[in-house]
Amino acid sequence: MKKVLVILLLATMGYYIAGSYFDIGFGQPHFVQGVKPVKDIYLAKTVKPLTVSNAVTSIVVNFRGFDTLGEVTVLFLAVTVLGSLLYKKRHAVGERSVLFSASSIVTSGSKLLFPAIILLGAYVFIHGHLSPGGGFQGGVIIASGFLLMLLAYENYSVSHTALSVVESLAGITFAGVGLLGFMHGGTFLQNFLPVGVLNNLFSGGVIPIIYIAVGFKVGAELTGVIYTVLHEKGQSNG
Amino acid sequence: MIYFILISLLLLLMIAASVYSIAQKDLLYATMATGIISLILSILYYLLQAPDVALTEAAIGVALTTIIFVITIRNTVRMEDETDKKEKFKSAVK
Amino acid sequence: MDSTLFSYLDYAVYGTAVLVMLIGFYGAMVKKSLLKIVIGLSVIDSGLNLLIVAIGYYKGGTAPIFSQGFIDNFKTVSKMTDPVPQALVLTAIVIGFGVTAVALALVIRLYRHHGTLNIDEIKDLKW
Amino acid sequence: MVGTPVLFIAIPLMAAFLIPLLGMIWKELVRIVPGLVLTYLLILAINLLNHVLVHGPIVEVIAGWVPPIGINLVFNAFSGFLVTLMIFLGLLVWVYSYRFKRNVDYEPALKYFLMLMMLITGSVGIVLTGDIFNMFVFIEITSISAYGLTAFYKGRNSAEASFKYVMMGSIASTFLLLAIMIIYAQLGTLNMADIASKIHLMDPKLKIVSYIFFVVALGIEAEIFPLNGWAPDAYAEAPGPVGAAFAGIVVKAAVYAIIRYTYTIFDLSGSFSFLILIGMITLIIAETAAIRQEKLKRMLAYSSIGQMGLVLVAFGFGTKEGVFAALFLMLNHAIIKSLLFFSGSYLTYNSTEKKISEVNGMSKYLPITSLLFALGAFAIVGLPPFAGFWSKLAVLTAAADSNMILIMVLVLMVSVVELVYYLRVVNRVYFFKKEAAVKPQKPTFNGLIVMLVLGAIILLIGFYPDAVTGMLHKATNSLMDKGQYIQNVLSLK
Repeated sequence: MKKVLVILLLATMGYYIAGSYFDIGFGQPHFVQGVKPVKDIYLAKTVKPLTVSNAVTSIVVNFRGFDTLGEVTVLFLAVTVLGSLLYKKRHAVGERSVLFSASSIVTSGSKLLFPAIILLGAYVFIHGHLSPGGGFQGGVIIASGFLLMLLAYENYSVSHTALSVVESLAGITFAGVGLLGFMHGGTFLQNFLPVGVLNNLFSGGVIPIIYIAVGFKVGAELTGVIYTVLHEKGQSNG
Repeated sequence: MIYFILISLLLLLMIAASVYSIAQKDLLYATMATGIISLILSILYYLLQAPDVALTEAAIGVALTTIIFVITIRNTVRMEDETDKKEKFKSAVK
Repeated sequence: MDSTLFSYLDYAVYGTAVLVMLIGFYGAMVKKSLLKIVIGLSVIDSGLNLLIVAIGYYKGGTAPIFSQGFIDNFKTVSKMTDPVPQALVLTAIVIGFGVTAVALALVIRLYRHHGTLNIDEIKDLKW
Repeated sequence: MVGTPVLFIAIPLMAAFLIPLLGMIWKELVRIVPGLVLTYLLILAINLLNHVLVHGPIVEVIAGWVPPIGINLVFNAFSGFLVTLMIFLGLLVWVYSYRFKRNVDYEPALKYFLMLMMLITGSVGIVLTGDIFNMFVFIEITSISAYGLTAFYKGRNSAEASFKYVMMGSIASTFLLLAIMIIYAQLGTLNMADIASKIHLMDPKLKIVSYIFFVVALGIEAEIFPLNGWAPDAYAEAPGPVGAAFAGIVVKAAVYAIIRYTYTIFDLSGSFSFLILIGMITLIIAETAAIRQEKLKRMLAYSSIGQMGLVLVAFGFGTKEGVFAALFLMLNHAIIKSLLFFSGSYLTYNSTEKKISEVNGMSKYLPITSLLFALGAFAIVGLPPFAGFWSKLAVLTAAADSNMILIMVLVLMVSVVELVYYLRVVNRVYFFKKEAAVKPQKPTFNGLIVMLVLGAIILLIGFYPDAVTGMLHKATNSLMDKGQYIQNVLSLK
């Protein structure tokens, strides 16, 4: 009975959602006649005056940088909430749920791969304004490097203090750069550095700086998430 | 033509994986299916000319979300239908 | 030839995205296991993200990344896919991950208290 | 210029990132810094509100891109009034929790105050922002903090309540994104003022669908009837001060968002009667549910849902009187319901079940708290010398002006129901014999101060409503004047 009701509800919902999006149309210009969409302005301004190659980066970090600040905060809050939800008194901390006992191939392989993964992550977020990728992607790659080590070595531990220091400093850098822009140009997150030449590493003003901060922050936060969940031991699987 | 077949195949696979992830009683396999959905999604994003999103989805959807699900399953129960498990817990509490 | 195939794709991509969302909704609303509900929510997110990225796509468009050639003839800008939905999806994916992590932590907490993930066994969780 | 709206977001975020570092130096800083931040923001908000009431709205541009390119924040009389109210309540919640959380370890205390501060920041962001996707981000910030705060106590049911909330919240964000993308795909912009100036170009069918999706998504946060399943549990399981924060801050932000969409962005003709309809249903169902509750906090939660229904009805009149009445109701509800949550959580402090029967005879042991609870109960029902009377009167006048006699009658009947269930509790507090098992808990100094401040405000508004009506009229005008809003934002160079 409940299933039938749910299916009916979903069918109605699906009809309206799918109907609306079919009306919009796929792969063709869908904006209403007489409207000048902001994406054209974004694309034009990405090259000049921002001199950033990757338009997505320029939108995420500069045009809509405020969203990104909020998004980083959401991750920061998620770590906080996880810590609050899974909080235990001191003596219980330290037990680790082990997914599998790793063989020597895995452990030595991880040791080899770990620096390479960290390097890749750093490359991705340093070149965020030139090529696909950026702070989020690079941060996630770094976090997955730590994940590999946590899985391979049973007693591998990441200093909680170090994580929160990195996280806080990166967050302060982001907000601080924003406030510097405020002092310099009168608006929050405004660019106040020379923009350089397109397709150079040192171009785009504050955009690479912010994206590097985001990379560190996301990396530290996601590592924190994995670390917190991994140190949560269920009652019955003792 | 290749493009068309590839996209159709990926879309079909994605529907199949999502049905599987909801229908499967073994939560570990269901989680793997969500990982496969993310993998297909990241290829689709690449085909839809969104490399940034593809990279993010590949890193977050395939790796991190799946691993968090797996850790949670490890800490709770593996089967959706958990009758025998529950009995064990109750007797342990009593 | 190509145009008919593409008109099929018009419906295929959106249709699949909506279908995947509905499957996720079904899982979240009908299933009894808490973990299955969270899986359902993450499936909804997948469908939604595909839907949003598909809005930004233009047939024959290129990725919104400028190389030297693009700057030389600036008219090609209009041939790029729309970067705005991509930027929004980037935000949505990360936020979705945060919410999923919180939900899973709650699942662990509930399991610790009740020893089960079945919502019928957990007293107040009926709606 | 005394300050700028972006500080409302930047300062708390900066502080939130700093607090874990400061905690390493001196643990008490974790409790103090959020209070300092909120105090500063309150001063800033009052200054800016004074400025805005005289000189007109402030539109703040972010990253140097004028709308519609960049994101902008709008601080006008309407949003400024709500921001000031929210930060004021947030500060009171902080003062109240400062001692309340004394017995908690360092780590949970750090997390509690961080989440509380971000809850307030997110709500303030929802009210200030002028961009629909930015609003989504702030809604997520608010919701994630709310999930964490709901499950803060390690009780058996708090995680369940929070899980319910997470589920509803995820569905809400799905609908919100669907609606945002429909609008973007049609109009190519995400800026509210820009959308409002172009909305007539949109396909009418898509317009209706996206409006419905917006109302569904925000209705989950604003506790509108079929979508409010999470609310009573969350209120009942969250720590006492957090209940006050939900009722006073989060719900206000969500209602603001619905109103912004209805009044400024969309130009649908049926949307006002739609608001009246859902408001009326919410009001009736919630008040009849409240009378059947056995737990005090659940009863307060249902009463809160009912009040939100009344606010939507008042907004649904679509007239100046209606908006004025709704704003007055929001102000009163924020203050009175916070007082009820604060005093109610001391009345049932040591009982495990938090049942209404456990408040029996508390007046002998907690005279001031009981008196303040009674004051709040009479005020929210709308008895004459207190604050609630004027707002209910304003609703009835607005209904009479729009010739909606049926709604007047229904509102009066619902008030009688409200009177019955509040009197039941007050009666128990004063005239029943105390149950032996329940130990009364003396309120802390901070808690007492907060409750006395709220009580004083209720009496002040009750005897001298002119203290706030001037500001409310200006807020009303700034909400009703859609053209002015669009012009203010889009004329920036």
